[in-house]
Amino acid sequence: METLIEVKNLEFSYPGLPLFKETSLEIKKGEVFVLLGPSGSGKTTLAKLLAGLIQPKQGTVLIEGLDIFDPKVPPLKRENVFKKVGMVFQKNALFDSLNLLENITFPQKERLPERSQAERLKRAQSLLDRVGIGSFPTLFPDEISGGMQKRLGIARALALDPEILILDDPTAGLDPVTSRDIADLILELQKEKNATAFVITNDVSRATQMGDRVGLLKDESILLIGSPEEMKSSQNPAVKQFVEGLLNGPFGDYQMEVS
Amino acid sequence: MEAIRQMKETSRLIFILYLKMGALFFTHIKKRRSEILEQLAVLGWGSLPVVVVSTASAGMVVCQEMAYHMDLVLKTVEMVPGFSTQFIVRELGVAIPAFLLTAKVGASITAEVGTMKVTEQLDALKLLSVNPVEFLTFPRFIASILITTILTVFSIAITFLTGLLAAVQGYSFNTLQYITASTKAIDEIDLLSALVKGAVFGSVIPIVSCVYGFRCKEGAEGVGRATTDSVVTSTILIILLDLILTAVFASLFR
Amino acid sequence: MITFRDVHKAFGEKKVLAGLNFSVHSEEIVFLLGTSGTGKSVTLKHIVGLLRPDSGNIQIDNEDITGYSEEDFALIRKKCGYVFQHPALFDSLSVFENVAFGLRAHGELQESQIQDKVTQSLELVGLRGINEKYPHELSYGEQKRVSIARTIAPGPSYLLFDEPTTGLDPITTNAVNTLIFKLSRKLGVTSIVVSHDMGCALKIADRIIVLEAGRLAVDGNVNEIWSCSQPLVKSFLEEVRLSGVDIKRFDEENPHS
Amino acid sequence: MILSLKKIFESFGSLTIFYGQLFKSFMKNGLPKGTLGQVGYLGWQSLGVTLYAGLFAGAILAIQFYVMLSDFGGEAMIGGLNTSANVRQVAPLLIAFLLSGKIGAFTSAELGTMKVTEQIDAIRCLGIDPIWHVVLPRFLGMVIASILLLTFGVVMSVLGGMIASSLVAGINPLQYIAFIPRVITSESLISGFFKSSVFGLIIGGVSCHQGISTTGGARGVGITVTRSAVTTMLLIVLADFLTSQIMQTALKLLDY
Repeated sequence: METLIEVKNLEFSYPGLPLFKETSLEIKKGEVFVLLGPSGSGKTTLAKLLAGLIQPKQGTVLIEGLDIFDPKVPPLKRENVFKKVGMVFQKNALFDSLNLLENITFPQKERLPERSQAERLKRAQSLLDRVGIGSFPTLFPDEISGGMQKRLGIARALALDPEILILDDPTAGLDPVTSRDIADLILELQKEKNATAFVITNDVSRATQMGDRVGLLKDESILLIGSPEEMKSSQNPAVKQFVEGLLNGPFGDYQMEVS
Repeated sequence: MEAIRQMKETSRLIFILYLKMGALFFTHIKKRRSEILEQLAVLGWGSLPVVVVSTASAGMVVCQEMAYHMDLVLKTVEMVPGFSTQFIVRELGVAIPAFLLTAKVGASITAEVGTMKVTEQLDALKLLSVNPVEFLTFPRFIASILITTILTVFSIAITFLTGLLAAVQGYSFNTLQYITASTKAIDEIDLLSALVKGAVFGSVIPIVSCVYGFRCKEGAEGVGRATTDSVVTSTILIILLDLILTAVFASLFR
Repeated sequence: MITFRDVHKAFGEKKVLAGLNFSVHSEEIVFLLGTSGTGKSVTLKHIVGLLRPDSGNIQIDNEDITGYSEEDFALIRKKCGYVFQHPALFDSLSVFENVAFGLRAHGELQESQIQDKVTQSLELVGLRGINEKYPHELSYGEQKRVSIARTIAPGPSYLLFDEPTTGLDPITTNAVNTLIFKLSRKLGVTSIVVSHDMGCALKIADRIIVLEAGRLAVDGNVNEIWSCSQPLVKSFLEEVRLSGVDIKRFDEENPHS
Repeated sequence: MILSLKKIFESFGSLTIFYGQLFKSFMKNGLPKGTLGQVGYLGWQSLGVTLYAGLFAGAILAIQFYVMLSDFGGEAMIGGLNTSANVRQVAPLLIAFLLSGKIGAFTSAELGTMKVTEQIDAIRCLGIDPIWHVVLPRFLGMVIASILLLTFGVVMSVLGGMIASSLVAGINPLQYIAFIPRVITSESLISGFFKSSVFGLIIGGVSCHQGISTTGGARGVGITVTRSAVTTMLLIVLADFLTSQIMQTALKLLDY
């Protein structure tokens, strides 16, 4: 299978907080790669680096072979690559002044000006129906529940028929039953479109459910684990500590004496 | 030291945004027409009642105060119409709406943009290759200039009328006599100064508000802090510009 | 003992509690489980009077608190410590002052007594030597522990936890869960934990109450839950299976604590 | 239209009730501990901008007066007129606008953040009355700090007028000062102080009330701060009008 996203020797830090050092990763076309990691380890930052929203200090990110941070690449070429990237944000990032339908027509209006408004509306309604919130298209994002907001975020990410999905903690804060439904929906859609997905989470159950391949963010780089089954049987102390929630291990000592 | 560094950074960003607005004016005014119209409606319609109510009462107060002082110093209120109108056109009719708009328009822009920042909506825009400066700042910039100028004219008219009312009621002026004295007291340059001041103040508000909105820090605390700082900075800048413009018009044209 | 009898609560059109009945006995650790929007947190807020029921009644230690005024609730709130989902620390106060806040405000204690109590509470949650730090200098896990210390400092006999592990990674989840268990046993308090993490519940709960649509759906001990066939419970258990972790009871792991 | 009028009446009603609540809490429990700290904190952080605003207000007004009076050779009167107009009207109004952002909106944001991050609920859960412990010190702090700052600002406006009139109009500072006592009456001072107190009460009350009624996350706090600043400024302009009428009537009755 061909490599779709390639991260090479990435280095990034916030003042006083090094996040990545010589981090490399390859994601193949059509696979679902799940990245696990404790909070504050830089998962969201990595997602935003892949989406070209922030600049790395060093290293390259290639999407379909194009170096997205190369200043010599003409902006139009870069924009065309990002047309193929859909992102679901941790905090949903829904446009709160637009209703459900407009949230999905907006990206089309900006990126596909040649498409007629009627077509955009048709597409938006069918996407809303597809994710199961099509019956109230004129409500606003803050009038629907957290689970529905997630669904809207997914529908918006699909508005431009992306080939790559970046999902930043798509089930954060949701209860397990809703989480599982959302994850199932994402998998279904990903299979339908034969898209490639990069999923970030700290929920081991979601990694098991969704991942073709699982990685763990540890020591400023990505520890590749393999399939979910390999994750569960892994003897690597860091993997073991994270998956089982052990209070001692490479991630530090969480043990406390109640004295 | 930190405060000075912050101030430098803020003024740098304000300057850059002004330059960008200038460039966008020539390239994007057509493309963003629908956003500009929308902002005109949102910002203008929302601010109208506040400006009307406040300038109406300010007009009366200014007339009464002028009368008090004329009576005190000159022992006559004969000069009240001319002086009141001069003061209204040159200063009050412009300053009162500008200050109210720093709160009404400025704070709401910062709150909106800041919320978009902390809820990652700005990232979502960037991923769609939509430039937030072009999409958010530019329409608000154009709309705010237009609105502030229009509201300035409005507020001068209202202040003048309520001042007239107070003078006729309280100091038994004849309406016609008041209007004649007023028109004699002001000239085109006064009106020009009012419009220029209005437009300048109107341009400051969205620029400062967006600078603070874009730099907003995480969470509810960040949005609250950014909004407060933006109102204060706009107010300070407007006072400074008011002094400069007042001095310029006073020395250039007299 | 806390008892809810036929409690109803609606926000506008939306009915959240629709005739809720349950009781919690002293020195128990009880988990309230359910999906979002079924009124778990709302239930917890009724106990300390942050919300008032539309109908029905609530008893704490055989006292009917349903008609209590805001002032009457001051006493109830001293007895029931509430740990919020997010730490809700006072940003402008140091760790020490955060924990001392509740003790100082009542003005009943000497400064030296306050010192002792604060130090004791911080040690109970495993924090030492961070008295002078400010909330923004702490990790999320530490903030959470400070907020627990602030809650236990006045010496409550009930601890109410609102979604203590939602959104946390597995290691921090386990650490917080462990802390809830050890504290409850050590202090001999009654703990009510609102959560949707069945794994945590199975590890430390004495009893698990599952809410569905604002009513009690299932009420049982851990063994009863394992063998329960109610659809929602099964769905929650499936989640535990997916996580692939063996559930070991804490009391068996640490028989002496 | 009718709906929004109803809303205005409702929020005015709840603001009045809020003032009542604060008063009751004060009468019952006395002065809260943190009050002085708040006066110092708010006063100190706003001192710079207040002095600046006062200085500039005085200068702007002096130039305006100069332009008006120079037409018929009345420059000598600038000092007195400028000072009087500033004390009675312009400086308090302008500085109150600035303070409604600087300390009013600031406190709204602070209380609003405490509300949406559940800190206020946490205080209630510790069995502590948030009105007396958290809101009242901020309210009193704002009222006292505003009055003090307004007084400083007014003094600065006199100075600003003096500097501007000497630079722009070439008026000797001594001549400027000499005319002041002829125009400033005790009535003006009382009027200015009365105004400042009313402005302080508005800034304190509105911002605390808005802050404590915040709902809904970061967006909610943004809305609160905007509302607080707009409401404060609007009420200040209206109060300016009303206090002017009240002072006039009162002084007429007292036969000044």
